[in-house]
Amino acid sequence: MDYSQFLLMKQEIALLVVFLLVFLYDTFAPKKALGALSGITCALFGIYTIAGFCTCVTGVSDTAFAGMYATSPIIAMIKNVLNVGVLIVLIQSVKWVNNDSTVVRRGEFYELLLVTLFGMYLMISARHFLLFVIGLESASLPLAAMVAFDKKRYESHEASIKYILTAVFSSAIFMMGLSFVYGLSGSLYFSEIYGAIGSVSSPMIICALAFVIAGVGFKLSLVPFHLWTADVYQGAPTPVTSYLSVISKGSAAFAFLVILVQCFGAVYEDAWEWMLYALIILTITIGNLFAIRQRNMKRFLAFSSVSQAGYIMLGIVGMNAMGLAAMVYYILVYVFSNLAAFGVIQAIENNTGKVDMDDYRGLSKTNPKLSFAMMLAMFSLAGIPPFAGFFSKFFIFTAAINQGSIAIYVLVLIALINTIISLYYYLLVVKAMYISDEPSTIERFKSSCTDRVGLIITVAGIIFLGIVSVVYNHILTLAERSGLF
Amino acid sequence: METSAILILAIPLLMFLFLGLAGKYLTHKWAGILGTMGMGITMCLAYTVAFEYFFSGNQFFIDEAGNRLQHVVFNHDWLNFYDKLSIRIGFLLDPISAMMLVVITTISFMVHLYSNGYMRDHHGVWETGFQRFYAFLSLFSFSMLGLVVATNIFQMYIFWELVGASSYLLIGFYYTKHSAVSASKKAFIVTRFADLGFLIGILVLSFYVGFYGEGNITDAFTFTSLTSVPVDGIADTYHVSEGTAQMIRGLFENSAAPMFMGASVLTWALVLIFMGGMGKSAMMPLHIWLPDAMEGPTPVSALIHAATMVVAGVYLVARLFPLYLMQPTALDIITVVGAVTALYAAMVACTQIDIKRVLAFSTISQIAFMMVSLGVTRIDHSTALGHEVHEGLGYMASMFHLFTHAMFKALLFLGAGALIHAIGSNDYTAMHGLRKYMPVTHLTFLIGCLAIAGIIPFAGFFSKDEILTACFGHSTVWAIWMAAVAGLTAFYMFRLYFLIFWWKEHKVHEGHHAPHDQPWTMTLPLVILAAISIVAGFVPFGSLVTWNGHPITGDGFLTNLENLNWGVASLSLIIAIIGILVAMVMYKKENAIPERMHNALPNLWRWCHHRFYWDELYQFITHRIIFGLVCRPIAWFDRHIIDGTMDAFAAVTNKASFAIRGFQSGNVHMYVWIYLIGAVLLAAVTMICVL
Amino acid sequence: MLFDNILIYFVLIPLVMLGGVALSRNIKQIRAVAVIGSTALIALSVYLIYQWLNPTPEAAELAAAHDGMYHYASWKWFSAQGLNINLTVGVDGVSIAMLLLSSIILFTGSFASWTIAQPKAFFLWLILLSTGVFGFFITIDLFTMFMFYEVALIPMYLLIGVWGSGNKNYSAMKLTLMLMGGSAFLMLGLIGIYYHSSADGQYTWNLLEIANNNAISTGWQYFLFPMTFVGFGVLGAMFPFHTWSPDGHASAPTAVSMLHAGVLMKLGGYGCFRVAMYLMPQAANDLAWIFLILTGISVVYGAFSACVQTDLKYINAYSSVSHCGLVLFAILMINTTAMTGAIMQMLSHGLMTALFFALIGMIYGRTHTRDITKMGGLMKIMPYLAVCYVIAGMASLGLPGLSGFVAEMTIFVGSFQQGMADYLAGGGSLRLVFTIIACCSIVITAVYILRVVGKLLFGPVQDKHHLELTDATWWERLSTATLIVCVAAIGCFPNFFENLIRGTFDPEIFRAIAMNF
Amino acid sequence: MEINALYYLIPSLIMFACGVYGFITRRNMIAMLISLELMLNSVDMNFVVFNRFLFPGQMEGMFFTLFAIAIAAAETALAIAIIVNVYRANNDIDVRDICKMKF
Repeated sequence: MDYSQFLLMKQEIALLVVFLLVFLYDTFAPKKALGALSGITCALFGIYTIAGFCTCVTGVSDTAFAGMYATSPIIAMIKNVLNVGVLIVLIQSVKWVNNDSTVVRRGEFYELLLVTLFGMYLMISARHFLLFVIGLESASLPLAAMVAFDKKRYESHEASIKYILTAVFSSAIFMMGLSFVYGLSGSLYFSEIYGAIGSVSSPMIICALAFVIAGVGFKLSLVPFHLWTADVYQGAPTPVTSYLSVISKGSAAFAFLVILVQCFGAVYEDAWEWMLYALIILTITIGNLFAIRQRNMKRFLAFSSVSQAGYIMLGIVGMNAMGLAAMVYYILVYVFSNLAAFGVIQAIENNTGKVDMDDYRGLSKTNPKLSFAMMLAMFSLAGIPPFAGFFSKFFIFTAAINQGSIAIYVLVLIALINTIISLYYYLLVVKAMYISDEPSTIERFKSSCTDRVGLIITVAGIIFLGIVSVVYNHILTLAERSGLF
Repeated sequence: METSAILILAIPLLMFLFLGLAGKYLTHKWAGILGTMGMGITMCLAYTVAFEYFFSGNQFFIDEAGNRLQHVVFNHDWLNFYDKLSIRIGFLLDPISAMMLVVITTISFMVHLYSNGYMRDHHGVWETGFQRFYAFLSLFSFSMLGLVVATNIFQMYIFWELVGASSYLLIGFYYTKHSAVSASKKAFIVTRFADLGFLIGILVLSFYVGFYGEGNITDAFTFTSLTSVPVDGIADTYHVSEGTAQMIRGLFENSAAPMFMGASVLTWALVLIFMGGMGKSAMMPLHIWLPDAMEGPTPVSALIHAATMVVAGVYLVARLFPLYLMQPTALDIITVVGAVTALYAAMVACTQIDIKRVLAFSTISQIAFMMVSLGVTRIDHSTALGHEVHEGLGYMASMFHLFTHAMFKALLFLGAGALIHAIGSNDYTAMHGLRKYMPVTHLTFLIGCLAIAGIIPFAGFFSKDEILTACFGHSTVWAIWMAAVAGLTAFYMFRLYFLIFWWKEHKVHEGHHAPHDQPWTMTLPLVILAAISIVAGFVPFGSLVTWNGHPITGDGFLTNLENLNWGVASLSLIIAIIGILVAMVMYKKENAIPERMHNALPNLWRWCHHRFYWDELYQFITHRIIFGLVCRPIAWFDRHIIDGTMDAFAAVTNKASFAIRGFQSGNVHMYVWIYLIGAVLLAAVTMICVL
Repeated sequence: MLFDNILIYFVLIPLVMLGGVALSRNIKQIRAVAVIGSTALIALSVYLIYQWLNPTPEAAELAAAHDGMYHYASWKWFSAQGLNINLTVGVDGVSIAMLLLSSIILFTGSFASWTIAQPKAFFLWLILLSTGVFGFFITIDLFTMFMFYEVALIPMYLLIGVWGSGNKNYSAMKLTLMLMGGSAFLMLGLIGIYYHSSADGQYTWNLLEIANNNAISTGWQYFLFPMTFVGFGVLGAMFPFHTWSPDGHASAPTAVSMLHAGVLMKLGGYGCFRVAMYLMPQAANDLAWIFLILTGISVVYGAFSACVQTDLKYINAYSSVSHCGLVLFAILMINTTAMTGAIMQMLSHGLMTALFFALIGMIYGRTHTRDITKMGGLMKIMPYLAVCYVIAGMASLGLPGLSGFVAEMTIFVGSFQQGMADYLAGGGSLRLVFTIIACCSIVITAVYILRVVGKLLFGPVQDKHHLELTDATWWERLSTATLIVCVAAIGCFPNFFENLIRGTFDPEIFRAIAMNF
Repeated sequence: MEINALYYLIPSLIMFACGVYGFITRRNMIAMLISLELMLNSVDMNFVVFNRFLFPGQMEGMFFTLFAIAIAAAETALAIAIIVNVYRANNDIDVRDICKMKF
């Protein structure tokens, strides 16, 4: 066989190299040198991320291993986006991972994290369901371990058991769907499935489709497959929560698009268009309705991320490059905004152990910088100009309406009305920090330098990603050349 | 000419700005002097202009046939609505505006002079806000002058509003008094309501003139063209473009406009415009503000609410008279309103106690005279008691009465002011028998009363006589009616006179110094005005002020006497004298007749005394109906229904969020159930929909 | 090149001001920055007017090439094949008038908030808000317009929430959510317009191109016009979407009320005219009746409910509802005169209401109550403020010589012409009837204005403690005097402004009117 | 008699149903894991049967099954580990007792 095709997998290979280096250092480095582990990991991964950006501009689009694996500039791009997110997560997690309870296991944390990332790569690049399932599982199983990382906190265990049980259940359902697909088409290659099922839908196809959507929707936490989200986000250690909320969601969203377009694109009108509409409306609305009441910041962001997933899905309905670009851009912006929020939450949690919205009252008096970052994050998530969130929301709506039917106008209108609800609960945080007059329960503290670096990166992203149009334009050009549609 | 015209408007305005802004840096004395001097100069300018207009014989003002012409001194665009229609601010000189210039400036100057004395108490302490007072007086004079020289109806409306505002400010001069504040508010709002009619009338008029007129509407909309003489057989003496004249004529005569509720829309327009006049001139049922307006300082009442502003309504009708002439229905309405108001006001005046109220109601009644006499004017040959009536006599009579009435009513008010200033009360029960103490005031007041009662040879006699003649010329019924009102006028004025100066001896209370005549600043105006109201009757109005500039009498000094219609004159004289005699019998000496009188007809007396409960009616309408049944419900609706709906959205969202929280039960079984049901439903529903 | 275009400085100067405020150390420097910046903005807009009145040949040429938009310029922002978003700027008479208004109000507003608490944050948000406002008025590109529109909205939340008074949390949240709800509809409308902006698939956000392509089919206009009109109408306080305004104004700090009522509410009217009516004349013509009814209602409705309020700010909020209703009402007449009047009304109402709110803020700062039943006889205590209040009131009830009269007269004449024309052409009497109903508002306005003046300024002093209160300070005098001078200027020399504005409405660029005449 | 695919598919479906039923009804987490195994195995059976009967020419289904078995094993191992953790935390493994976080 032609080994040159491994070159197409250079990102995966590079990631594996990083993983191995971290693993080896963690295993064989002398005790006193281990303190540098976090720094080394961040540095290695940072180098890798930057390198990835350098290469993906001239990225090729080709398939490897008899078409099981595909890569293209836009795929390289989404992987890079994930890398950026992971890098920020790594930086933000340094303080937490080095505290007494977890310091001995920090190596495992990094390794598990990198492995899950590798799984996500496979999910994104897979063009064959076997590869996809392997990616899916290796992206979700280690996460269960990471969720359970806080031995001391009971919530951590509860979250992880809930996560593992529901995850395995959903993957069982998913594979059931796959077996139907296989029975119908006799192949697990996306392209061959596309050809085999043709453009007329049958109960079997719809059943298979529903199960597949349920399986991926679980990762994306689309309503009604989202119920694990809140508990797991709340229970998991905050860095893991932020990782779950942005990275795995982002990768799943992209993979979802690929599956829907590549295998089931032909049965768009008479199978999954309406499923998708229903899911989007449900997701956005239910997510918002739950988010209104939340007092625990992590749980609150969990539900907000549920509704955000709904907005991300809007990028799919167009089934065109514009939608793809809007989606990738949305994910990018979402990574920055959400990680900014989580960065503030972590900083506060690490220093005071408080994660309740009521504890944030009057924060602007004691910690103006943190509350400013938090406010920007909230505004960006709510889609307020001139922050990046506004642009991503506007673009994704525009891309969705590009599809042109009356139904899509109604759908977007509902989504837009939901933005008001979301604005309400995002403003609740701002209100708690800026407007309420009670003296703050959080005294002034100095956040660690890694936290600050992370926040600076994310805030810079929030401010500049939108106004600097190069980013979107670049993504769009890549999406045009993606060859997915 | 043009410069003096501009100055006539500019000086009062500048005086207002100066006194208003810099007033508090001036001493009271100098503020007064400045204001008075300013007004004096304006008066001189106005006299020169009027004199030039009437007597110079310049071909701008009078043509070789001896007809007086309308002359636009200047006319500048102020606001372009669109290319065809714009508001212009200008200076129109014609008989009535020239006459009004004289009236306004004279009275205004008198009042300025008078106020120097009136606005301080016996110890010479100035009223607070003395400068403000003069500023407002100047503002008023400016607005009133601007109103009378208006070249088009828009300009008239603008200054109409300004006049109302300055009247508001002056009535509310004593702004710490509740009564004054509410009176000023009432005055403004009632007139504003009338102006609504005026505005709509203007809108209709402007639309039609524009709709049927070709070319620039603005030209067609100046008074010169609007009032271009419509009636055939009489030369169009105003020299406007024949086309425009024809257009307007055609528009109004064979009313091309659609009908609305039985009358041509143009009739409606004219009636609505007259409604504006009713508001300013306090015709029934919009008269209620004028009596309350007496809360203002007395000089103000003399200037605004007796002589000048209140006749603006009459002036407005006279201004547009040729249009009204083409819509007899409108004229009839004016007649009826005027006649009813005249009688009503006279009856009420007989029973008032506050001397300023009496004067106020007599003002209403007198203005009603003018209205009636405009209303009965027709261009046809008619006779009164066998004698020939000149064409358009009523118009002339009305203007004549406006002139004379301004003089003697101002005189009466200033006299009343002198009394009030001396006594410190508006109430004649506090006065009685003042003739010894205040001889000058007494004499001048008497002259005023004689004038208004219409005793030859005082001013009122001639004008009122002309009016009655005109009435006879139109319809005997109205003539008798108005004659009766004239009798009432004589009666109530002399009732007032006797009650103030006779009835019983004035007793000076301990500690009070005896009342006495005023400083020259106050007596001088009285004397001058008295003199005017003696001689004003001999002004040959017939040759100066007529509806189409075409003189109807000679211009000799005795021409009014010569042209008297002795039948009518004697009738009115007799009635007047009867009225005076009755008053004398009842009120000269203290006696019980009045008592018996209103025991005899208690209801009539009570109704008159309470002004037929008009105020109560208005109170009910505004507070109970407008506020109670409109405003409050709307406010409630806004707070509870509209706002409630908005809040309801939020509440519903919150409720929903609580209602569905059960799904997030934290129980894995539940989660899996929902997951499964979701997946199955997704499949099932899609199958049902698609297949 | 970006900086060659003068209009960009309307956004740059506020941004520089933001930087300056952020860097300044004490309140003195902050004030200095605010005053200098806003003065610069006024100077800039005056210069624009000058250029507009006597343009250089090439400027006129450029304008002629772009439907009379002066200083037209367009810079590519987001990639052409996908979204084709440009930053396109250009001004005509209306925008220039609005720019002048905004800069004046920013100027006076910064004086009115001379001694505000936490000045740094306050001015940061205030200037950010005005950045949005200026940006909105200079751009003629749907996307950037919308962006600046929302930039102008959000700071309200914090400005009211932090510096407000009374039930501020509720009001701030309500105001923000309602306005954002409006902009949700608006966003859908704008995107819809984008996708029907041209027949050949080369979609564009550029107002002028959309107008010239004239490709929006009538059916889509019927759907998109209400979306955009309501979206902007919410900010224009159109009945029944006005209820954010009373609470919002009542809770907002002085300068914010000034800017909000004076400028922000104008964004609504301006947007209705510039986007909804200009791009979808057909629908504007056919659907006008619905909104005529709504706006006609809000004219009298606002006035009536102002009659019985006792809180000064509520009174002015409702009167704003009435006056802004008149603006939208006149715009819907689709008649040059009426629309000119509408813009005049925007100017006049902006200045007048700013004056009102400034005065109310100053009075409140002294008496610590806004309840007119608890105050009285202020004319004796603080004559300057009282006189200013009377002048503002007179302007608001349309006294000739002040701005209100000019605007209302123009509106009434224009709409009556239109109404009668419709009626005689058999087009139904709706316009006519509602014009007359709107005319009635001049009486009601007089009622509530005089009620306030009588209760608040005249009469005996209610509260003995008020007797030792002081009159206006120099900065208060400056800010109010500026506004009064502007009000009087418009009232005395209306032709200048009318000509400035009417230049916009020649049928070529305003096809809706062309359709009506 | 001729044994066709249905004879295998129906039992596997029943197995799947049993798995789902067990997963939803049993409170003991170990039991739940067992039912999960049932579900996964039925999936495997499906693949094998489809491969064997419908597309005998190729091995895709078989391979998938192998991988699926491996994955199932991994899942079980991980799940058991976590269950042990939970058991340490609150001395039982009743799934209904682990709902501290809700709403």
